[in-house]
Amino acid sequence: MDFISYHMLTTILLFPVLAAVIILFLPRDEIKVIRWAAFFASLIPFALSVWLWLRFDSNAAGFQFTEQYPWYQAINSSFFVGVDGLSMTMVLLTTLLTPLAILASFKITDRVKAFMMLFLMLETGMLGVFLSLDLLIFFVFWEIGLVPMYFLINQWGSANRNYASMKFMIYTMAGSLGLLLAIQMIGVSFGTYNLPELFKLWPVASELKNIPLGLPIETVKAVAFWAFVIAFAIKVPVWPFHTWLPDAHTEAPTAGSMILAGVLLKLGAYGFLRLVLPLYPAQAQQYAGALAFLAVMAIVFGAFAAYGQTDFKRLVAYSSINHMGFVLLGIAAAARAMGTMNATFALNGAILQMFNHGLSAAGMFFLVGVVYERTHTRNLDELGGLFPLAPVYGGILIFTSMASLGLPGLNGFVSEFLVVRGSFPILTVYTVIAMIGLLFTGAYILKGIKKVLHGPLNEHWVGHMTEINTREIVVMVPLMALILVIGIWPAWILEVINKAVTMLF
Amino acid sequence: MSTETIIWLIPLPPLLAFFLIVLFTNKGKALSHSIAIGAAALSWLGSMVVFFRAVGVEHFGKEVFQSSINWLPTGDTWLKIGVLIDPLSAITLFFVAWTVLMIFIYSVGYHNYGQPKGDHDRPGLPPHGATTVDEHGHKHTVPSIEPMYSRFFAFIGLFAFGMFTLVVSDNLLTMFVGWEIMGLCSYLLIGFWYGKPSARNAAIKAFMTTRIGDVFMLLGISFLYSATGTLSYREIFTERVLSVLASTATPILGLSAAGLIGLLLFIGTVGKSAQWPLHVWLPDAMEGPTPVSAMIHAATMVSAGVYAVIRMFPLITADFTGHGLTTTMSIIAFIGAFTALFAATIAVAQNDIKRVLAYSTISQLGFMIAALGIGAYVAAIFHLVTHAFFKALLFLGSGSVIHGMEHGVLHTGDHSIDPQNMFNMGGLRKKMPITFWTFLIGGFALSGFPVLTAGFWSKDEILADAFANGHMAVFITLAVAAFLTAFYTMRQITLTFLGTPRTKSAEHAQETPWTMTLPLVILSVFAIGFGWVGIPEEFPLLGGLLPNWLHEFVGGTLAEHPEILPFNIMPLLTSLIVALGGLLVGWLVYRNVKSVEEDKLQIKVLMNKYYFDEIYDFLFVKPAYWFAETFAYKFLDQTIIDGFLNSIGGVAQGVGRAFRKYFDAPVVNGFGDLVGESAKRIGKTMAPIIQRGRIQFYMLASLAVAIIVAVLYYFLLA
Amino acid sequence: MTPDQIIFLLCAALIVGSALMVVTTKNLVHAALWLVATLFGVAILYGLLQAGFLALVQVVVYIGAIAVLFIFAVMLTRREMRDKGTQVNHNWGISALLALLTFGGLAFILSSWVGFSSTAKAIPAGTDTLMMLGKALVSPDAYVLPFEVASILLLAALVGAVYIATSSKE
Amino acid sequence: MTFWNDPINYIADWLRGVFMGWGITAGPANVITALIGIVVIILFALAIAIALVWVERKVVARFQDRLGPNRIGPFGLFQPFADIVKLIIKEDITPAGADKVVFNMAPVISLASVILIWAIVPLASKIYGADINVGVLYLVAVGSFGTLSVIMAGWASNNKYALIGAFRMVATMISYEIPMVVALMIPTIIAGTMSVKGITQAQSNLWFVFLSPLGLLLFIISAIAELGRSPFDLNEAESEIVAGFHIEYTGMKFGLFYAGELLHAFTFGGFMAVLFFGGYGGFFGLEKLSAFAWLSNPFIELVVFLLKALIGYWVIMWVKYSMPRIRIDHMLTFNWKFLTPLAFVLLMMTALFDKLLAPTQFYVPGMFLSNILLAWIVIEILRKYSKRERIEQEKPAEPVIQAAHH
Amino acid sequence: MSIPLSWYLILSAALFSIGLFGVLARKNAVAILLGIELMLNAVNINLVAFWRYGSGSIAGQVFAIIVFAVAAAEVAVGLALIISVYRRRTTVIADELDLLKW
Repeated sequence: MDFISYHMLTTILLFPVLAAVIILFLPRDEIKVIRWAAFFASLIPFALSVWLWLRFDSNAAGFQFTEQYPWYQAINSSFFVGVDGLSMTMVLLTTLLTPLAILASFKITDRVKAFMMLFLMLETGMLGVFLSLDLLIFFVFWEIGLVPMYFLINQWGSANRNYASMKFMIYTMAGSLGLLLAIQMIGVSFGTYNLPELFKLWPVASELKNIPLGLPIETVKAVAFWAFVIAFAIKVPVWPFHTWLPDAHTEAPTAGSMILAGVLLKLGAYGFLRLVLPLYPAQAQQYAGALAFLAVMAIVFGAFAAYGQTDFKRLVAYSSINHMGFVLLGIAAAARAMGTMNATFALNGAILQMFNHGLSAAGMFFLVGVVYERTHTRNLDELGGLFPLAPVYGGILIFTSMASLGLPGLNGFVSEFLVVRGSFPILTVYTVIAMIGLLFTGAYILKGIKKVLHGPLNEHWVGHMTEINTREIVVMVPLMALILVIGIWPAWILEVINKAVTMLF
Repeated sequence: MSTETIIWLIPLPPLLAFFLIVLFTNKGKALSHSIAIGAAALSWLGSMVVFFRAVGVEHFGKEVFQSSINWLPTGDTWLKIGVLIDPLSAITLFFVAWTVLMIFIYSVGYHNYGQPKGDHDRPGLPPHGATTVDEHGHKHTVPSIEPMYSRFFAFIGLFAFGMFTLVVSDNLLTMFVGWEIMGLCSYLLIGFWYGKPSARNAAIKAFMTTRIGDVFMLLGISFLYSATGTLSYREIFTERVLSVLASTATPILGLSAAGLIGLLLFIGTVGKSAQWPLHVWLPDAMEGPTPVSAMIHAATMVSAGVYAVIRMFPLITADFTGHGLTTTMSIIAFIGAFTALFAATIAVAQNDIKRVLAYSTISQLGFMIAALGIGAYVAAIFHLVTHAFFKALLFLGSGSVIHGMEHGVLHTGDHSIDPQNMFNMGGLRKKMPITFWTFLIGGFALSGFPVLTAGFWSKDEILADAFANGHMAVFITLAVAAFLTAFYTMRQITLTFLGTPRTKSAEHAQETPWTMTLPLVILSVFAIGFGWVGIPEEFPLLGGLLPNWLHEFVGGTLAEHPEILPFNIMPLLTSLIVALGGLLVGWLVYRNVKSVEEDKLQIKVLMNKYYFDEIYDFLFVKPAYWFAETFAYKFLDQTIIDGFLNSIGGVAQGVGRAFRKYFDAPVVNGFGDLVGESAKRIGKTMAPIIQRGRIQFYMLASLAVAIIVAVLYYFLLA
Repeated sequence: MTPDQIIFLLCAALIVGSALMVVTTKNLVHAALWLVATLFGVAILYGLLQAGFLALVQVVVYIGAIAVLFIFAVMLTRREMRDKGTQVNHNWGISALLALLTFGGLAFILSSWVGFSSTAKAIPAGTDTLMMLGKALVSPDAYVLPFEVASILLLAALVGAVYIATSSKE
Repeated sequence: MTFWNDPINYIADWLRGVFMGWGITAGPANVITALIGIVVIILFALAIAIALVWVERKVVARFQDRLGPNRIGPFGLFQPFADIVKLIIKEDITPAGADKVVFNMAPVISLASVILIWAIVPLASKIYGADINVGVLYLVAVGSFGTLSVIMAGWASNNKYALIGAFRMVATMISYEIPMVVALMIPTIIAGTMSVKGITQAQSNLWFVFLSPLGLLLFIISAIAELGRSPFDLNEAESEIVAGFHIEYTGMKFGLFYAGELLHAFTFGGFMAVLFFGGYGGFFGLEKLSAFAWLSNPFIELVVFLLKALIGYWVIMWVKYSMPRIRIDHMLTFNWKFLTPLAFVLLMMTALFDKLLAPTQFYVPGMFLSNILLAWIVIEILRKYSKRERIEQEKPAEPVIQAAHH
Repeated sequence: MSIPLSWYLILSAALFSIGLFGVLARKNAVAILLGIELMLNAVNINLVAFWRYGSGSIAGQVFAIIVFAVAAAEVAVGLALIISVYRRRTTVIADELDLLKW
């Protein structure tokens, strides 16, 4: 135990891979064993991170549970991990969603072993991004997370999966290209990749020791800033870079979409919060308007596009764009007025929104998957009238939809309210426009419910659309519980976030 | 138990009931409705205790019941939420508790508790009736029990929770929470029979229309929060804060911050209380079961809209100097008055018994809004309360009528008869006496039948206020509206109850069970009696018989007590004339109308509600959908952005191909192949000599090499 | 010429002689037997070196195992035993040469090493080498890991052997 | 140091004195003395072997309700000598086509493998050949010579029966060596030494049989298997392969095998005593009392040891003559699927309890009870297993399928 | 101890070379195994000798033991291979097993 408690983060981080390796040696045909093994294996990091959460001291400034090991000394890059309030929430989210996603994919019978292994590796990749305090490590994990997702979509996806996976891959790669360059530039200029140090050095650096091409510092910073921003913007995704998302989400297997929407999108937003804001306060402030514009575009067009869908899953996918838009809006607002009360509001809202969207989007995708498994169609016009066939499912669907609609009393509202509250005084006009998006959020959510559940009993699905089963309910229960709890009593999580925000920015 | 604790507890029982029914008891019908009603009764008890304790306190407006807790950490401060009972919320609590409880009880009967299961009823559709065989072997078709009985009680439980939350909360945020939860419930309940396309469309319409308002309200809240740093009423409605708000200017319409916030919040109300131009959802909402219409769309939720404005009254009037309405106020007043008249005119031409009431609701709410617009605070509250009672009464009455008619329809088996169409009724007076008398009371209260009914006093006070402060436009508009109100009310009563049955179904209509009639009776008591608590002092004869308790009590909410109006005969006469006149005309016209054809008021434009639905559909809904599907998705995403990307991909591929064709294939591969080929050839020649597959030979060779190397190494080193 | 040296020379002779027989004798079974003799001689050497434990292990492992080897030899090599032809392949000459070279090289290199003709000091009384060995084998800061690995190796070899030997059935 | 309390050294010194008297230097003198000692021990062992011939035949007769040898000498005591004479005067045949050298070497090695054991048998606290610190291992090591001799004999006699017998014998010995070694490890763990003398002394207060009855059981079973005696006497199953590996041997060569077997059995009896019954000592601490000091006299101890050994030997005989022969595959299955796992479990358990309880007063009861518990569990498992077997046997259609997936 | 280390070393060298010859020159696969055994023993002699003549460390014996283990494993697997080869090709002559030929 002592070892564990001293190497908590590395344990959480590497346990999934370990488990994957173990699973590698399980017989291929023992599907049940593999499933359960994967499930329990993914439960352990969750248990650990809960333990971590309880041990986490939200009042202490800086990073906690840090561990640093030499990794690539030639360029002063070390394996440096640690958590603060920001990453803590994300870690909790990740480790919570992974077991649920694995449980959700018990229906999969095709190459279960590979599937589960990829999944566990994916978890490590994501956790690594959240935990790492070293730019190079950050990038490494950033890319690691990519590969399993690609295969998950490409191998277990539905009809159009090749296109989708390729799009996803190329898009993100394109983004991370700039990211890598920018990181290298910083590394070269400062001779370290250690984030806490860079936080101190980089923003105030008036001149660089060895500037590439002898550019003026401002240009360098601006370039690096945009490189970061585009990389993360693609991942979030922000409006003009978003088109990979509907395809990827739609084609990915249910569990894949859950993780994709639940965690992977957060990587981008996390990048903004962890790297862009602390490293480029000046540039961020300068270009906050642009960011806000993109965010609003994401919100509005996301909502509209979602409303225009006839494919249930695509609808939910677009809803993700819409919701993540609010995150970016909050970030932009904060960037514009760093350090003010309003900025704190906005950032609280943004981070909480990340967490909430993780819950509700994962839930929505899972529910879509439930219908799809039974009816083998996602076409809203073919569905409908399922409520009498599956009342419990209907109830759950409405509940989750309302959460993502931002109904007060459920989690979505709290974060959206905070974001709006925070950004209204700073970026009034954008916020007001964003309200259109909020309005149409309602529109597409209700459309979804109407087209799936409501309407006269649909004889065609009698016998196909069976009631949601216990396993699936088990998947939903934790999500719903959290949704409700955060909606009614957000203080427990928001306090950590708030402390982190006030100390970080 | 301390009053604060009780206040905290008031909203909880219905919520508990909701979860209990949804999670556990949704199979047991009796259990479910007992839980729900029990919960409602508990809340009612709590509310009564709180109300009477409040009444007991001297100068209650000054020291109120309130307590609050930290909810959201915001930077280094906290956003507090809590409960507050001041005179306004106390009296609101009073009527809410009563109506809610009554309607809960009423629902039991309305959903045919105790009746057999339907022959081919489906969840999601209204019950179609069940065939039973009596002891003589005769087949009877009787109403069948609602398939989703428990679910209904769960929903109204949740609704009650929302309403109570809204009333007891001491800040805008939790008020908004309750507000939205009610919105959800109204959505769920309007769409209760989701099987009917009309119902599900109505549900979405209701939700979306109100949401338009809500979005603005959210903006208003954020604005207020960022401007004042708090959302609690008591902290906002202080001289300092209000003056600050009133003095800060905003770019929009030259409004002050207070005015703008007030306006934004008011738009929320416009949505919720179905004021013009967002009124379109309320009539369609009648698709829901009648208790729902009664509770949500007459007594409580729509009133909540008005309640919100009354709440915000100090803010709205922050920069109101006493003479000359502020922009905000005049907008409010205009919308209110216009809605009142506008809705009344439509109501005149409706044949569906519930739609008439729906429009009358809209118009009555307009009265209140208008009253607020002109600063008639107490009058607004007064009308709010009385209206809640008699409109609930009317709706329940209509529900009872419909129920009776349905019985008739089932009995005759002639399903072409629409049990809600007033022209299929007539002469129900004898068939269902209790319903008749209670409905009569409600109707008279609505039309402001002088002296006796509550409606008279409240409406009269509004008119008096408008007159006294010289808002003639408002005064006249409202007067006309009042006349129309009386007229269509009488039209309704006449067509429904008086005369002779026009259809077989009407002949076989039947009085409803006690669970439905009892609430009618109780509510009718309030419909009459509640007026007497607010009789102005200077009123001739009656004035002073009873102290104007209402004015005293409610007035206390405001910082300085609104002054008592000097008595004036004009408005009194007006209201007498319009009320009695309207009733008389209505009776004369419809006394012996046999069928729709003979109704002269079947004017197309009125029947089609001035084509508002069509206009909106054309102006907003269709474009929005087009924008969403065609522009935002198909054009922008799929054509522009993806097109751009794919073109990049294409270019990249082209470059790649060219590169392969002209460089890789000839040069690189050529060289590679050369190497490979030569190696292969050498191998071919050497293989038979060396590679004979004899392991020992290999070992031998390697050993030999090793030795040679060793020797060389040794001697080179030495 | 102490008794030790006599014994040493005797079993050196035994070892080398029987080893030569092992690689030269035609009859495979005899070869195995000669191997036993060789190993026995080696065991005696261990005894001389005061490594009694090893000596016994040598006997157990090898002579026990050789018995099995024996059986295989018998079972598999009937045909080779029938034809009394040569038992060495045709490039045995080179092999012999190389073997000699190896020996010469080893001897040469060894002889040029300083500690070549060092003599052993008596083991101090009261030191229980067996105990030391046992502790060394299982103490974490000594050789527990190689020891465990070796055991794994044995297990693997066992499983592998069984698998290979039975795979061609059914 | 008198003859009575330390006979061996007494004589050795005397001898050395004599040789010195003849003018031989110290070194060679020692060597010669040692050689004489060896010869003495060998002769002693052989003498015992001769005695055993009589004992065996007598006891068997009693088992089989006969009188047994009773003509020559009192109670037929001189029967063995008659046998020897008979064996010597028989013709000494070496079959054609046999590998002469190997053929003749086999019986010698066979007997040698047994006599070598006697180098470490602690006849008494002061009477023993050598006390090497790996005695137990030595037992095993020398045992493998036996294996060797058998296979040599079997192969060299150029006779298929012989070869088959040899194969069987080797299979038995190799496989039963494992539980054997484990069974030997148990006293080693408890006593903390591999020297047989040390183990004997460790039991001066309490015999190990009370600490590990199961260990004793294991040892007996595997010992019998090593001996290749009934019920494990597949190697010389008269009914199938006439006489197994020594089918071709006549006269004294056969005699050597025979003597070897008898002596081996007796030796194992002796080791049974040494490892589990306190060897020459183990008077439960009586000898510490001055009144019983005489118990620790070498000659008393010698007698005690021989008696215990005889009892062990008798047990082995008892088993041999009351059990039928079992099939070879059953035998191997029994070893690999039952005995070996059990042995390892027992070994781990013993080691564990030894570590945990060693100093405490729960040590003895703990060990004993754990053994009993294990035994009980094993019996339960066996019962379940055999029940299932029986049910499957009773099912008519089953066997085919059984065969299918076996 | 009056025996110089050199004796042991030379002896083991000789044994090693002999084994090497066996490995290289013997036809029969089993015989090759025998040769390997010889070489391993030569190694072991060295190890033990060095232990005895070296300073206190027990490593020599430990290595020797590990070599035993390796030898046992090697014999087991080797024989198993020979068996299966014999099953398929009914020969254990190394030179006849030349499937690796070009």
